[in-house]
This record gives sequence, C-alpha cells and structure tokens, in this order.
Amino acid sequence: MNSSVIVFPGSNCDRDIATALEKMQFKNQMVWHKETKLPKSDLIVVPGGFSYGDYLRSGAIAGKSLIINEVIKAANEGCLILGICNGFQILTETGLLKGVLLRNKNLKFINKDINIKVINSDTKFSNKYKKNQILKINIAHNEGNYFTNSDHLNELKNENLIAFKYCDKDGNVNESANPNGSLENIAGIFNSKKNILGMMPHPERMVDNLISNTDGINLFSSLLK
Amino acid sequence: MKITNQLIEKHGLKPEEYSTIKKLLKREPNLLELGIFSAMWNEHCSYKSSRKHLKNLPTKGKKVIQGPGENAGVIDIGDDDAIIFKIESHNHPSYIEPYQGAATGVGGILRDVFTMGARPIALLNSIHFGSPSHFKTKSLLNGVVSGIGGYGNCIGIPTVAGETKFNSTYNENILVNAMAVGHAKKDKIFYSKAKGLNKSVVYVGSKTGRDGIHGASMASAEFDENSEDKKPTVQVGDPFTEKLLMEACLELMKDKSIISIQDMGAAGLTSSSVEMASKGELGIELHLDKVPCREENMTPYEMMLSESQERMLIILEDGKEKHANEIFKKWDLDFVVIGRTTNTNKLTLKYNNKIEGEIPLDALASKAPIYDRKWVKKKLTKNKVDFKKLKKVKIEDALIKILSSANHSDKNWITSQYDQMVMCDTAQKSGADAAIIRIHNKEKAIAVTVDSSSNYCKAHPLTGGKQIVCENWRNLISVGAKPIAITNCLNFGNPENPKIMGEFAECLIGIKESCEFLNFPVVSGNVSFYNGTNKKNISPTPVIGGVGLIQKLKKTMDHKFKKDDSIIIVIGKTFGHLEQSVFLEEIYSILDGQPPEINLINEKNNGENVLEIINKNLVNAVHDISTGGLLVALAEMSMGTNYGVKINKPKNLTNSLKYFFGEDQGRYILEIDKENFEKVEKILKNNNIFYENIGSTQKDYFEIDKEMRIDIKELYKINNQWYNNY
Amino acid sequence: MAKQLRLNLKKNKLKFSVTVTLKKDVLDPQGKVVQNTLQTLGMDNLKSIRQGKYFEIELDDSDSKTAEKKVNDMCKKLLANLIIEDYKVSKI
Amino acid sequence: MAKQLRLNLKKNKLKFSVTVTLKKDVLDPQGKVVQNTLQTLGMDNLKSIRQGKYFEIELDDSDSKTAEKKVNDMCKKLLANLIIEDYKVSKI
Ligand SMILES: Nc1ncnc2c1ncn2[C@@H]1O[C@H](COP(=O)(O)OP(=O)(O)O)[C@@H](O)[C@H]1O
Ligand SMILES: [Mg+2]
Repeated sequence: MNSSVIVFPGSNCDRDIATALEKMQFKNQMVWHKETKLPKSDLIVVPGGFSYGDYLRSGAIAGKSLIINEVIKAANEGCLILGICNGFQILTETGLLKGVLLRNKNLKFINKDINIKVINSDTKFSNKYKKNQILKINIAHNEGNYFTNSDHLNELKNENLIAFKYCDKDGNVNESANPNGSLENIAGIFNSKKNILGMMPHPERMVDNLISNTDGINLFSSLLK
Repeated sequence: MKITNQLIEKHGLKPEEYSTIKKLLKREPNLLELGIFSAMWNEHCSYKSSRKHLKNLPTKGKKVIQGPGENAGVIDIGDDDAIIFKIESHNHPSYIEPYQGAATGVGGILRDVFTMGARPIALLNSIHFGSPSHFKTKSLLNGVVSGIGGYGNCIGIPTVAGETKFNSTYNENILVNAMAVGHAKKDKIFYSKAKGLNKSVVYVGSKTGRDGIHGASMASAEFDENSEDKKPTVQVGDPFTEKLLMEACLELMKDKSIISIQDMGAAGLTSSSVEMASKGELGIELHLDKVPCREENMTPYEMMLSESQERMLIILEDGKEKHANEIFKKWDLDFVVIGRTTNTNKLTLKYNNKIEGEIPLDALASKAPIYDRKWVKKKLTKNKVDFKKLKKVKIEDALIKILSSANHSDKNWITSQYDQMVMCDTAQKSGADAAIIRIHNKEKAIAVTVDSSSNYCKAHPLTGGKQIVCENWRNLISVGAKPIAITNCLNFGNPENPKIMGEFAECLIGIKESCEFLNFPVVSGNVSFYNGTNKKNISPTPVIGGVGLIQKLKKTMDHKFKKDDSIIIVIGKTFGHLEQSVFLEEIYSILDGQPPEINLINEKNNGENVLEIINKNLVNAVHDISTGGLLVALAEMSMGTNYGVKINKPKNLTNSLKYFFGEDQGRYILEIDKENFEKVEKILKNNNIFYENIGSTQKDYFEIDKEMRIDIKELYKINNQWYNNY
Repeated sequence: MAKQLRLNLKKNKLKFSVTVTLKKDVLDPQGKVVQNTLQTLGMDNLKSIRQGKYFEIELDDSDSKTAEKKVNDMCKKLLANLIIEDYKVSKI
Repeated sequence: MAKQLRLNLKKNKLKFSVTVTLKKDVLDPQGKVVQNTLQTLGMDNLKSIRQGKYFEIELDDSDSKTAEKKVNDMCKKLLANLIIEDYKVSKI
C-alpha cells in the first residue's frame, strides 16, 4: 500500500506517522507542501503539528496551500485521507470535513492518555477494531473542541459518521470523560463517503509497547486490508 | 556623540572599565563601540565574576567530546552517537513577561543545541516561583508554564521533565531555567570557531528588530528623543520560525558547507560575530546595511545590540552560498551574506562602506575584565532543633500536610500542558525520577533530569552544592541509567556582595567535589547573577541537569509499585536528620539548622549497587529518597498504583518522625519480589552496602504498623488537589 | 508637479481595521473564561464579554473603494472562518 | 414613574469595544505569517498587516464615565499586557 504524508512548515508529527506507517509496511513518501503533484497513493495523511505555527486559526493557512488542492482532488476521487490532530483541523478548514475545532474548554494545551470508544468499526479505517472497543490513546492539542451545527450533527449520527468518542476507562461517554469540550464527546469523524477520517487523538503514538501501547496499530492494519 | 559619564553608567560599565576600554582602543570609543563593549563585557557574556571559580570544575572525562566553552556540551554515548545538551536561565525576562520570557528561554536553549548539529530530542525546565500567597505568583506560574509549553509544543520537541518549586525567596525574582538535549552523529558536530580568510559570513533566520536592546533601552533618551516604549525589552518568541530555522540548519549540515555556526543569543550579532572570529584568531568585517531589518531606519547601534530571536550566523565554505541560499529559501527564511572573515583580528563594522566602528577582538574577548571578587565563607550553624519543645504531630497528619503542599503536590497540572510524546521516543514521561528518551531507531536510551535545592544551599552552600549533584546522580540511577555528565545553571544574587559571592564560590566547590568523586563531569552551563533586588538576594539556587545512558532499553524502570506482597528495602542508612527538611519547613516553619551531610563514598557505592540490581532485573520499582524523606517517597511509590505498603515501625530509633521524615542522603527504596530477595541480599552483602528490610507492599492501603492506615486513593486525591484549587 | 502628484497618489496608504468575532450561537470558551476571571477580580456589573481577533491592514492603493473590496476578500478567503465567525471592516 | 426611571437607568447596558495590539517594534509572528499568506494568495498592494485581540464588553452600568473607567481597568489588569501591548477602548 502506498502512502503519502504531507509536510507543511510547522508540521511536527510527520516523522512520527511516517515511522508508524513504515513499521506497518506501508510504502511511504513525504510530500512537501509546495509541490503541485502527489505521488500515486492509496492513503494520504495530513499529520499533526503546528502548521504555520497555528497562527490565525489552527489549520487555516495550511488549508490554503498548493498541495491541498491535490489532496482535495484525490479525496473526491475516493482516495483514503487521514487527518490527525492538526491534520483534522486542516481538513475542516478545507471543507473536506464539516465542523470546526475550537479552543479546548479549559483554554489550555492538553497532553495526556485518554480513552476513546470505537463508534463505527465498519469502515476502511476501523474494520480491525470491534464496535465499542475502548482504546487508550494520547491526545496533544490546544484546539480539539469539536463543534458543528445541528443539521450536520444529525447527519453524523444518522449516517454513522462518528468514528470515535471520548469515554472513561469503562466506556462511559460522559461530561467528565470529555477532555476538551467536544460536542457529544466526538473525537473523530468521517465524511459522508467514509473515505476521509479526521481525529484528534494520535494513533501513530500508540504502535510501540516500549513507548506507550499498541492500541493504534489496528487503525493502520485496517487500512492494509 | 560625546561619551559622557552618564552614558557609560547607563551601559553598565564602571569608570575603571571605561578607562581600560580607552587604553585598549588607544582612543575614545564612539557610541556604537561603547555599546559593543557594554554587551561583551557584561556579566552575562564575559563571566567576569564567575570565570575564576568555574575554571575549577571537572570538565573532562572519557565520555566528554566537548566541555564548556561551546554553545553546548557534547558527550559520547557509544557507536557513532553523541548527545549535546545545555541549560540556560531566562529569569528576568520571565518576571517581566512570563509567557514570552519563558518561551524565548526555551527557544534560546534549543538554538544552542541545534547550532552544534544536534536534533533536539528533549526539553526540561526548572522553575522557581515566590510564595503561592504572593500576589504575582499565580499569574507568573500560569504564564511561565504556558510559555514553556507554547514554544516546545509548537516546535515539536517533547518537554519531559523538570522541577517546580515555590519559596518566598523568589517573590521578586522568579527563576526560569530551560534545558535542551539533542542527538547528533559524532562526526557531524559543528563548532563556532571560524577558520579561513575571506569566507562568507551569512545571516540567516528572522529579521532584526529593536527587541531587547540592552543598555540602550535605558539610555535611549540620550540618542533618541522618541520615547521609551519604542524599545521593547522583552522579545516575542516565534517558535514557528525557529522550527523552520532548525530544519533548514539541519538540512544544510548534511554536507560540508558550514565552517562554523553560532546562534545569535544574548547580545545578538555582536557576541556571535566576536565569538566566531576571536576563537578562530581572525578578524571579521560586517556590512550592516545588508542586515535584514524588521523596522525602518535601524541604526548600526541597534542592529549590533538587538536580541531579536530565531537568528543564526554562519561562516560558509567557498562556493556554497548558492546551495545554502536555496535551502533557506525553501524554508522561507532570510539568507544574506553580510560580511567576510579577515586577517585583521578586528571587528570592523561598515555601513554603506563607511567604517562605523572598529575594535580589536582581543579587547572584547580575551582582554575583557576578570574579577577575583571578595567572598566570605558561610559558617555551618551549630543550631539543633529541640524536639521536646515542638508541638506534637501525628505521622499521618504530617504526611498529608506535606503531600497537599504546593511543593509536593503532583505536577500533572503543569506536565499535561506540555507535549511529552511528540517524536514518539519518550519511554518515560514526567512524574518519574528521570525521563527516558530512546535514541530514534536504536535500542539505547538516555535518561534526563534536573535538580536543585535552595534550602540546603542557603543553609550551607558547600554541602548544598554537593547534594544537588548527588541527587541528580541518584535520579538517573533510579531509572536504570548510568550517569554520564551534567550541565549547570547557577542562579545567584549580587556577586558584588561578598556573602553572595561566597555562596557562589562554595556551592561550586561542593559541585566540584561531587562531580569529581562520582566521575560526573560538567560539560556546559550558565551563570545568572543579580537575581533579587538590591537589598534582598535570592537563596543560592544552582540547578543541575544530568544525562545518563541506558545501553539497552528493554523495559523502563520507574518508582511505582508493581505488585502485591513484595519486599521493600531501603538502601543507605537512616539517621533521621531533620534540620532543613521539608517536614520542619511545612509543619513547623522552621528553617534553621544544618543540611544533611553527604558521604560521597556511600553515595557512589549505593548508587552503583542499585544500578547493578536494576541491570540484573531483580527489582520491580526504585525510588531515591529526597525531600520529604522515607515516608513521602513511599507515598510517591504508591500513589496512582493499586499497591500501598505495610511498614514495620522502626525499632532502633527513638523518634519515628525522624525516621520517617529525615532527609539523610544517599538512600533508595527498592521493591523486590520475594524470590529475588536472596540474590539482591547477596549483592548488597558482598559489597558491604547497608540496607534495611522495612516491610512489604499490599493492596490498596498505605499503612505503618500500629500508627496509620489510609487508602492510597485517598492519598492520591490529596496529592492532586493543590494546583486545581489554586 | 503632475508627476509628483501621481507619486503621491500611488503612495497613498489606506488603513483598515478588521474585527473577526465568533457568531452568536457559537460557544466562546475564551470569552467565558476571561469573563469569569474578571468577575473574580472584582469587576462587578460586567454583563458579557466576547473575544475576537483584530487586524490592522495597510494597503498601497489609490482607490479606497477597491481597497475596501480587497480587504473584504481577505476576510472571506482567510481571515475569518465564515462557518463560525463574522467580520467587520472599517476604514481608519 | 420615578421608580421606573431609576430602574431603567440601572438596567442601562453600556457596550464597549476594546482592541489590544502589539506595540510598534514588537515582533508580530502571526501578522507576519498572515501577511505572507495573503501575498501568496495574490493580494497585491498589501503593505502590512498586524494582528491583535478584540473584545466586546457589556456592562450593566448607569454611568458611562465610570463604566469606561472600569473597562480601562480590565484592560490594565487582564486584557492587555502593557509590556508589549497597547489597548484602545471605544464606546459602541
Ligand atoms: N516544570 C516541570 N516540567 C516538567 N516536569 C516537571 C516539572 N516540575 C516537576 N516535574 C516532574 O515532576 C516529577 C516530580 O518532581 P520532583 O519532586 O522535583 O522530583 P525529584 O524529587 O525526583 O527530583 C518529576 O518527574 C519531574 O520531572
Ligand atoms: Mg527523585
């Protein structure tokens, strides 16, 4: 499987995701944002970090870069797109995913391991997980507070487009398990065709027991199927 | 412009120093030259008060590739890997503007490390605030923590360890020390020494603005009638640009384009150009009209003294300009050839080809003043605390009071604001005795930690100096790392005061003794004097940053209890030394007495044995005993796990408070499986190590026989309240 | 003289201010925290506070109409996220 | 009637806008990046852009003088960092 990781000035999880992809036997390429052509890829990853310093609004400026037009084109042709953290923010800024990521409700950067629940395990990104499976996974962001209008929220629910929700270690989805104030504890969503996944937690940080755990591996192995 | 006495004073120069300048120049300096002397001869750049004492520190060793004198220290960790690290203070700016002050402190120390060719892999910090009840403390804490996080998170380097302390001695002068650790290939280390004539001197990075022009800001009325607020003394950090600068430099470092490279830190363009040229025994000529400026009409004076962040000076090999330029253009950074190396041994500054200033380099560097300042020894107090006179306190109540205090509360509120995981090599995060960072794609790892102890250093600087090095060593040992070398940030008051100078001199003697004995050399550091106000200096606060090596990281060692019913032993003797302890400070507000003694022989033996036991896989958890003593350490091992302890009451000590809260040095707590106990015992006996079997772990409860019993969840709660309630 | 004038015209600097604020129905966590803080600092009678962004934009343009249009374009294209934010341009 | 009036007076809502901008000569990293982006997006003639903060503050106060003083206080205490920022209060 061929993957491409888009690198913006200020991306800083690009090496991490590349390491994880290579570990999972993807054939990966890094793509600099000024390039105008994407290599042939089955998966495009928009990585985490602080593209353009998160200045103005996180993801806003990367959303205007040259390469993004190619990503949009590829997305419309059905290519799989994964946006992690800042990548998720960028995807919402481009309109590939609906909604926005606002400041965390406590106005602080949050880095910790939290739990999420797999809501839809019937997608290219999540088929190796079980529905309602609880994962322990790292988050690290300033703006992860997902918000969208009620029409879109209904669409997310009715069409099973919510990928993950924040929960406690027993799987309860409630206010106290919500780290950042996200609407309905949403941690990740799909677009309506389910070829695009945006998520705040970092699966690439959970592929190595010595460093953390391996709860992120199945996301990558799902894609390989 | 005429150089008046007032102008000289405003540049922080003494009349005698000015006479020396005239002698060295054989004429009067002009304003630009005066500014340059003031920048190079100030304490921060010249180390004029400290150099004499720093010279005594042990800086060599088998593993030392580069000791003090370069941007950062370099050690050998085997194969072709080197670790490059340094700590630096940013105290004053952080007090004025905590967010930006702390942020630019992080930015500055990162540049010191990647200048030498290292990719930074970890950030640490040591932050000291005034009393929590002081009206400024809360906003300073908030600002500093978010500034440190803001910079490190954005640039994408994990902040993995640190220390946070509150003490009224810092009410008017907080401390913000930042440490950066990087990894490089041994044959790809870059130095600042210039070589070769007529080489291009290149300016890269951000544009120069009027930030932090020092001396000048105060004297500005003299040469610029346009008000004070034109010249901000606090710089604003731009981590995004720094990230680009770092990537661009590391990219350029891949081949052989760079002869020498130096970041523009304090005194910006002045110190970087002077250092490069004087180390290379060359001259340097700069064309200031070429300097990329952010503001209009900047004068040569302003350009030379600006402390704008995120800039570097590079001397390139012939013909590499185009290649280098392309790299910096790719990263959207300024790249301008602003000068050349010369054979004049002078710093020559031109603007539109007219000479604006010219100074022999040795006048700025090797002939800068060095002072042998008066200092007095601190007498070791004979005062003992009379326990009979103290109000009785229950062990449990004392423990709870300590665990819920500002200084001993869980630091989660802070550390969750730092990205600790980015780069995916953080094997052990904040919260442990030392953090562990794996070398990317390798089996080996390094351990890093920072420590200080201002109470001990205040009470007796020599003992305190020894102690901090030992504590740092212990923290590295506790996670299974072999300690290799340290960096130090020496935060002191006014060196012109013989008492303060004495604290400095004696702390350094202490540091030297420990470092020598433990074979734990100093490879880099920073001195920060003049902390405090005129009348009130801060307690002496040297901060030690240590690096250790774990040859093969198969699993990490930490201090959390792992199992039910394992044996708990204490290595090292417990005498019950309570003077200068947290117990006396927190419970009785007593600050009198001697700090605990350091026995370097025991320290070394105990540490080496603990390391052997860890390496032989015979132990589940290890924790050094530091402030708070045995009981606090045991509580730290229990909280957040499912296992507490059942401790036997001490038999041979009359006072159990002394036993449980005494801060005798050189001690470790080990959790050992019953089936491993014999093997451990054998090692310890063979090596004549004193140890005590004090009890065992048990589920859920923290218990001292017939004395106290409390649910560890309760302890955890108590330990996690302070920050959230503050 | 005419040349001089043209030069002046060309060099005409126009300055605009832009405020970008969250739409009414979007939660403003930042504003809320600032409000709470101010209230604990003893600012009584504070009814509400909302936070937004502010830009000062200078254009080298001779015509204020086209310049203003350009600034509006900048807002739509980049400065504001119209899903959640409103903006206002004024000449200063 | 008199009572009614007083009530109204008391309920008088006063609205202020506050802009907080970085002092001249202080680096504005955000503004710089935004400016570059707008320029690459083809916004010619853009001379400079600086970014700041904007607040809309409502007070329940009867007297506009004291209200304005309060807002100024807020700025000094919390909204602006006078070391690097300037602020401006206007009634709206
Ligand atoms: N400002 C900080 N930044 C990062 N980590 C911190 C900070 N302050 C404290 N810590 C972490 O909290 C833990 C406890 O600190 P401390 O009590 O000083 O440890 P020790 O006594 O072992 O030196 C350590 O793991 C330390 O790294
Ligand atoms: Mg420790």
